[in-house]
Amino acid sequence: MQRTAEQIEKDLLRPIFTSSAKYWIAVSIATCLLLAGVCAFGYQLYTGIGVWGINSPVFWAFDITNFVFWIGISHAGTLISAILRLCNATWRRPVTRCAEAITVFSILIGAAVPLCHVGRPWLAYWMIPYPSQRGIWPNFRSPLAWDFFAIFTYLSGSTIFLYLPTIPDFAAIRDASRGLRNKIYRVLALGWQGTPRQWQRLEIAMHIMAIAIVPVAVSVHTIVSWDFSMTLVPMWHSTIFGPYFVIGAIFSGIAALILAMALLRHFLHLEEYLTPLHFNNLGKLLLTLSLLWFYFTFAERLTTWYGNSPPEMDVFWESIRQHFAPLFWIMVVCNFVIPMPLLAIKRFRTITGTAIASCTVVIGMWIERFLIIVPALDHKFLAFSWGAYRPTWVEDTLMASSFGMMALLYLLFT
Amino acid sequence: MSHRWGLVVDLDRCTGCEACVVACHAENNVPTAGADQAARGRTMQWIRVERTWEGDFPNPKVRFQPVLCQQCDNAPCEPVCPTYASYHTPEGLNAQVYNRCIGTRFCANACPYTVRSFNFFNPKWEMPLNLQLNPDVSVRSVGIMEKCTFCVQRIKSAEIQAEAEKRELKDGEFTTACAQSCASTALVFGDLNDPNSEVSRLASSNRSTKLLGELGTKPNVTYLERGTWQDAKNS
Amino acid sequence: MERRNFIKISALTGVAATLDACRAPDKQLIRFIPEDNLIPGIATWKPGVCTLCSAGCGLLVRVMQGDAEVVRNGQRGLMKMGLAKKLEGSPQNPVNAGKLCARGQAGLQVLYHPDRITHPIKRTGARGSGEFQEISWDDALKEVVSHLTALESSKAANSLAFLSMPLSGQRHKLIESFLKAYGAPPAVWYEPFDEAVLRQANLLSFGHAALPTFELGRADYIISFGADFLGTWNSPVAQSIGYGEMRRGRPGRRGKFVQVESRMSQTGANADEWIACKPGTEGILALGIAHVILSEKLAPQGAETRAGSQIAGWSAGLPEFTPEAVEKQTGVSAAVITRLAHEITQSGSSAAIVGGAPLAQTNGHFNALAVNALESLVDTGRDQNGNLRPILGFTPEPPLSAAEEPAAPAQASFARLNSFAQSALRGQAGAPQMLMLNEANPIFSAPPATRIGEAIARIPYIVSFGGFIDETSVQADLILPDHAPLESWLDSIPESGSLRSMVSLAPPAVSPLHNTRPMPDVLLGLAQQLGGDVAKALPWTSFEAMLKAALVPLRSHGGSVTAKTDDDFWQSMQTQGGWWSAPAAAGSKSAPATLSSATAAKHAPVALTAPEFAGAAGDFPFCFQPYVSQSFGDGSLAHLPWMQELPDVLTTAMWSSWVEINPKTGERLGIQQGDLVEITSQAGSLRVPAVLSPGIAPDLLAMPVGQGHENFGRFATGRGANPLSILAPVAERETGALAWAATRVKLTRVGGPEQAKLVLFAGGMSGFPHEEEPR
Amino acid sequence: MGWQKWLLLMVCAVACTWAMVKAVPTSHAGQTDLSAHVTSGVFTTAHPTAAQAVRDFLDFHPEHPVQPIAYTHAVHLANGLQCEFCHVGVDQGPEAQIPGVAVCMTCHIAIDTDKPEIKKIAAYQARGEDIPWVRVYNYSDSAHVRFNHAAHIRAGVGCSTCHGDMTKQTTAERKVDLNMGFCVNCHKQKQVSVDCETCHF
Repeated sequence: MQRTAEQIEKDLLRPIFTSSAKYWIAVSIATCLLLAGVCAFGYQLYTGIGVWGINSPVFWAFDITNFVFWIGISHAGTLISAILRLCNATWRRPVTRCAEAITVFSILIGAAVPLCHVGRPWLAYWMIPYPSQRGIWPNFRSPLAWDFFAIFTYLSGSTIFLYLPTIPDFAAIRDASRGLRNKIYRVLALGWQGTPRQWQRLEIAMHIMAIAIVPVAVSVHTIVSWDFSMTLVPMWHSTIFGPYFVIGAIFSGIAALILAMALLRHFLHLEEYLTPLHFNNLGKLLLTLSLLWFYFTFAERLTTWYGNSPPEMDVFWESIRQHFAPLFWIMVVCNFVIPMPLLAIKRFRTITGTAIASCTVVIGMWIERFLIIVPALDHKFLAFSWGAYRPTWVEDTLMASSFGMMALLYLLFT
Repeated sequence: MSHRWGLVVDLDRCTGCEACVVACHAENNVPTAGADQAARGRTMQWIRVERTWEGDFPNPKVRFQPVLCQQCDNAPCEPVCPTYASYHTPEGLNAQVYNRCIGTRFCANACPYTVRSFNFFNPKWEMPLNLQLNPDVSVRSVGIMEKCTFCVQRIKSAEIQAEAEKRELKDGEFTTACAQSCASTALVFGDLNDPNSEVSRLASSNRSTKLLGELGTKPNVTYLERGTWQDAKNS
Repeated sequence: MERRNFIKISALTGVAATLDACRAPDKQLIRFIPEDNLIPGIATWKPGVCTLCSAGCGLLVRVMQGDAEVVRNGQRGLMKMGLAKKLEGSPQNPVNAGKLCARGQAGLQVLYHPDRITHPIKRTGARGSGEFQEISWDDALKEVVSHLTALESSKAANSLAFLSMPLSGQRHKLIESFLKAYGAPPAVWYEPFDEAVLRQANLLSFGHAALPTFELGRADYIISFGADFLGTWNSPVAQSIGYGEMRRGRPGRRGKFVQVESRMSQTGANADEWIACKPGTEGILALGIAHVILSEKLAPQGAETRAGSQIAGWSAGLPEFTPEAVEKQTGVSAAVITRLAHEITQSGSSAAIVGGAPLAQTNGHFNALAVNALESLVDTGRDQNGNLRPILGFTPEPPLSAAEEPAAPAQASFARLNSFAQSALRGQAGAPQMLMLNEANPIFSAPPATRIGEAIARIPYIVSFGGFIDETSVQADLILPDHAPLESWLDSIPESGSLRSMVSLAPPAVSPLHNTRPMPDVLLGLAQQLGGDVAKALPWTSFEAMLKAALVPLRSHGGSVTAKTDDDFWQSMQTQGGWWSAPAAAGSKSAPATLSSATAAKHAPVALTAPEFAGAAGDFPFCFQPYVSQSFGDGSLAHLPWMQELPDVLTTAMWSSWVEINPKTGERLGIQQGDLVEITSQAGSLRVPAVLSPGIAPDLLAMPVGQGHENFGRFATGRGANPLSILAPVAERETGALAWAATRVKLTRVGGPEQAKLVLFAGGMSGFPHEEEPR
Repeated sequence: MGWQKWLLLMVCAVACTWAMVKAVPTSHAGQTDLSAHVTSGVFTTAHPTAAQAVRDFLDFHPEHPVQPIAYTHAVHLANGLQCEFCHVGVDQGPEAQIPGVAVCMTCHIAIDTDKPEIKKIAAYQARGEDIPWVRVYNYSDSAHVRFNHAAHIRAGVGCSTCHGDMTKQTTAERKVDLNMGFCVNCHKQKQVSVDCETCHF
């Protein structure tokens, strides 16, 4: 049956004007998590970063894991919607918005993490190139500096990318609301009237952005991967990290997207708009990426094993046989063993199926990041200075709160 | 003539007495971490004596090896620092500029020798232990990476002195704290650009090796391998 | 309107709260007028003498101006003053030639230690409760004088006891003459690891009741029996300098170094060949080697050495010490013994050194004489002119008018302590009524079986001079804190380390931080107040005056200091950090005569003696070997944070104590690295983390001394366990010295790493949770 | 019109912060002053108060601290005294001495003994106390700067370059803002090393 424009509008705008009790509970939980994180960070700021479990030689752990993880998640949106837009996959339309939102928010978080993780956060602004009486600029040879630019570009790019297509909707809300809300949306709508010319311009702008954003997205995670592959650290010093990270990013991104969609669909009763078709297609994508991910992981390990350089083998065995073996195999299960059947077999590729698969993938991908960072660090070249790592409550809280922040932003967005 | 400071470690002379470690703590205001932090792997030592066992009783072999910042010419720690806190000086030192350090700890991860110490907290000295602090060296605060500087404060004051007296620096005019305390003269510090200096002479010995030299970091610290009684004649 | 005010106020308070949270109490201290006029930022170097061990190395103290919190005439305040910033070795000093060991450099923290006693204190609580209250110097001294006079008047002057760590030079003389003049018995010099056995043996073998000085720099072959001569034994810095020379100092010549011991020490770890032999059989091994040399006529020089004549059957070629027989007793294969004999005699100049555990057996005296005999047999190096110039020598006594050391070695400190404890416990006439305590800590460092703690508790009145509260000084009724070494006049007469006769001397390097007074001055002050013979015997007004009077006569002997007048001499001696004679030429007092002279022995030759152990091998399967810690010495340095955080170079353990166990033993008893184990001997038991080390015999347990303090400042108290606390009170047979390596123990696992809390430097983070430190 | 309320709140907050930061008297006086960093018998590099931290971060220094003695550089310099007469060591090493009671009394034992300020100094000496001068010029510890006076004097840099014209000052004022730019510019002009480790170690 055909739904009238009014009805569609009513359905879609419902959550903006009316919010259920469930919604507020969710919001408050997310807020608590976020606040906990803020407190934890305050404590860290006051006492020193030693309240984390990091030590010598494991100077990076949860912090950078979260960073890479969230930047990875951010590939959900932009890339997907952009690619899908470029190849005119018509089923994509409802998906894009959720996707792009995820992107923006997770970049925000991903960008916040490194600022919290430095030893002296109050000086983190030195990463920004600005003329000062000191006459010193950031070190443009440093991958961290590249990160800064890449992420900043990606953030601004994807914000615009998210913003452009929303203009008409803002206009719609503007017309449907009054008071302060009306004021705000009036500003956001940029005086959108919905004239054909405006539509046409918007379409062009969207296409340009779509084309522009893809290389940016790819470059961002490649650059993130260079944080590691630019060093001499065994198992970091790898040439395939670029594509490996990008694939991993899209992989986790889509998983996150599916999850988000599933939740939205369930709580906002958008069954008519987010149909099994979407989940089915995204499921297929996820499947492909799962295979790709497995191929890369395998290739990376294989080359290491074949290269058989002693320091690398130390890390290799450390991560798959010794201390980190449990984590490693959990990761493999989460990223491959579980998703495979769920996504490969058509009968399982249901909404629930894909949701479960994505759930495990998100977990698995977080572990993957952790396994890239920590085992390499605590088994660096000189055996005498090998170490171990155990997170403290501060790190746990900060991680939890990063998820809390994501949830909160997303809730407020809907 | 510009200098290129270098250190030679004669593993055949080193007795593992660790006088260098204490000398470094005293000279460079390196804080003691305390039992709890030590257990968390947060001791700060700009120079450490590594010990490796080979073989079992009754024929165990032990090898002592002092490890400090290798002051690499091709240092992995330098390019990764986003703020130039870790950079290469004209005299070939890997400088660590404390006030420019924001504590990303990237340099410490990149360093294959794990010789960088990080201030996880503000260091503490139970008064009046603070009176032992060397006024020529800054006291680092929380969130700052630090490491062996080849006793740059000694280099600077010697250079200023020589400048005041309008002369060139002489070899052996000054040395690092570790080398000065080393009873068996296992550590020798000097200018590698001066072909006649003791350190250049030793560095050109046929026993000389570099720690993890295969990584291509071009260290300015040279290790002289242990010899045996038999090969003594041809050393 | 009101609302706005409300907002303003709330904002104000909020910001104020956030900004001035955690404000520190700003102390308003007055400033004192500086006592010295130093130029800020410019370092001055002052001479010093290291007092942290008996080696007596010379120091250069780097002094710079800084702001210090000091006490002057009862008031706290800030003062610009010279502060010691770093300790370096004194380059001119013949012993350490500009070098300094880890312990020596930590002397700085003795000066600045937060737990120093800053003023005289009087006991208020029960004995050992550690409750003291401040008391003025005048009252304190009055109290001491009254006690002393009381003793005198009651004709009980001989019941004054003086218990001190061994001191050399004028401090020693001061105390002895004080006691003599007062009519008290001689002081009880106590240290747990004294060298009485070696001195006794050296007297018999070489005619010198002193520690040996080895010119290792000239050696081509060194065989050391248990002597940790690069770490803690005798004069480590001097020996390390020589060792470096021996290794790589002479192009084309690299000496070989063989270490014989049953637990690998830091020194042993450097050996080219490390030979494990059964504890206490080192002497037998030495004679085994000698046997081969004698029977095969490998030694160029005749066997008729004085040292040799101390061994029964020497002239007959030691028939009972055939390699095969020796192999049975020592566990070292006959082939190795023969090879060693050949190697030693083939290389140019060789030396045999003995020290440490071999001497701390019941048969230590035999071991010492045996190795000395071997030494005299193989140490036949020659100088450029081909004259016999052995590696071994003895430091001549400085030509001081007074206070010659008696030719006979002083009684073993353990024996002295025992008799002191006994008399105190018997409590009859002549039992100590009053004890003067100076930096000796027998309650920590003597086996409990000596009941020394009980004995000290029995003494009615105790005065302590030490600058720190430790297990013994906490028993004191009155504590008159001494200056830190760097704050006081120092002199020392190194017993070894150089072949020149020496007196090290240094004026105070820094002015005192606290309201303390130097022990010698206090004693001299007491002497004046007592009057009579004591005042006559000690006429000096200050220790400086006494030093000057004693040392200025050296001017007539030439040596390193040349001066026109006595005052010049005194000045330049201070600036130079001491006086030492010209380098000893070959043929001088220290030269070969001592080794080869076949003068008849006063002492009956010793025959083979096997070691005996306290505890049946059945019940106590392991030999227990405490060893002097590289960081803490005999435990008196455990309060220094630098030393606590200095990783033990072999185990990399820090801030804790541990027992070294052979991995096989560990496997057999199910003990993993870092487990908590219990060690039990006849005398007691202790719990300590286990470290699996390949450098120790399967039937041996070794444990460093120094931790396990119950009351020794914030850094040492309650940390680790004290191996001396489970030693059986076994004495070496001949000398009565403490045979600290002659106890047998048993071993059981009682817990995992969580209980043990072993902190290792290697391997980073330890595998157990730690309580968060409040920061 | 609720947003005005919030705006007001913000303004208040900022104003208060500023006020606090400026108001709290600084006890920050270089590496050697104990009172700067002492908290309960422990010397640490942590700032004693949050205000201190903010001030350090914003690099605030009191321009003209009140001194215990109303000393006038102008008069003494006019009378022909040289800087290094009181500030001993300035031409020999890194630091310059802040003169103590003894230095003042070398002259004022005889000169102007009746002036109230001189009486104060005499009183200090009588009590065996030194004058608790408040340090004016210093780098905050977080700058990790090692400055050497002598080297600069040898290079012909006049005192006034960094300390302003003392002949016009009574007690010392912080006339020149000694930030890194100031140093670097001069070093560039004089073509001397601008290598970080020239000053920071």
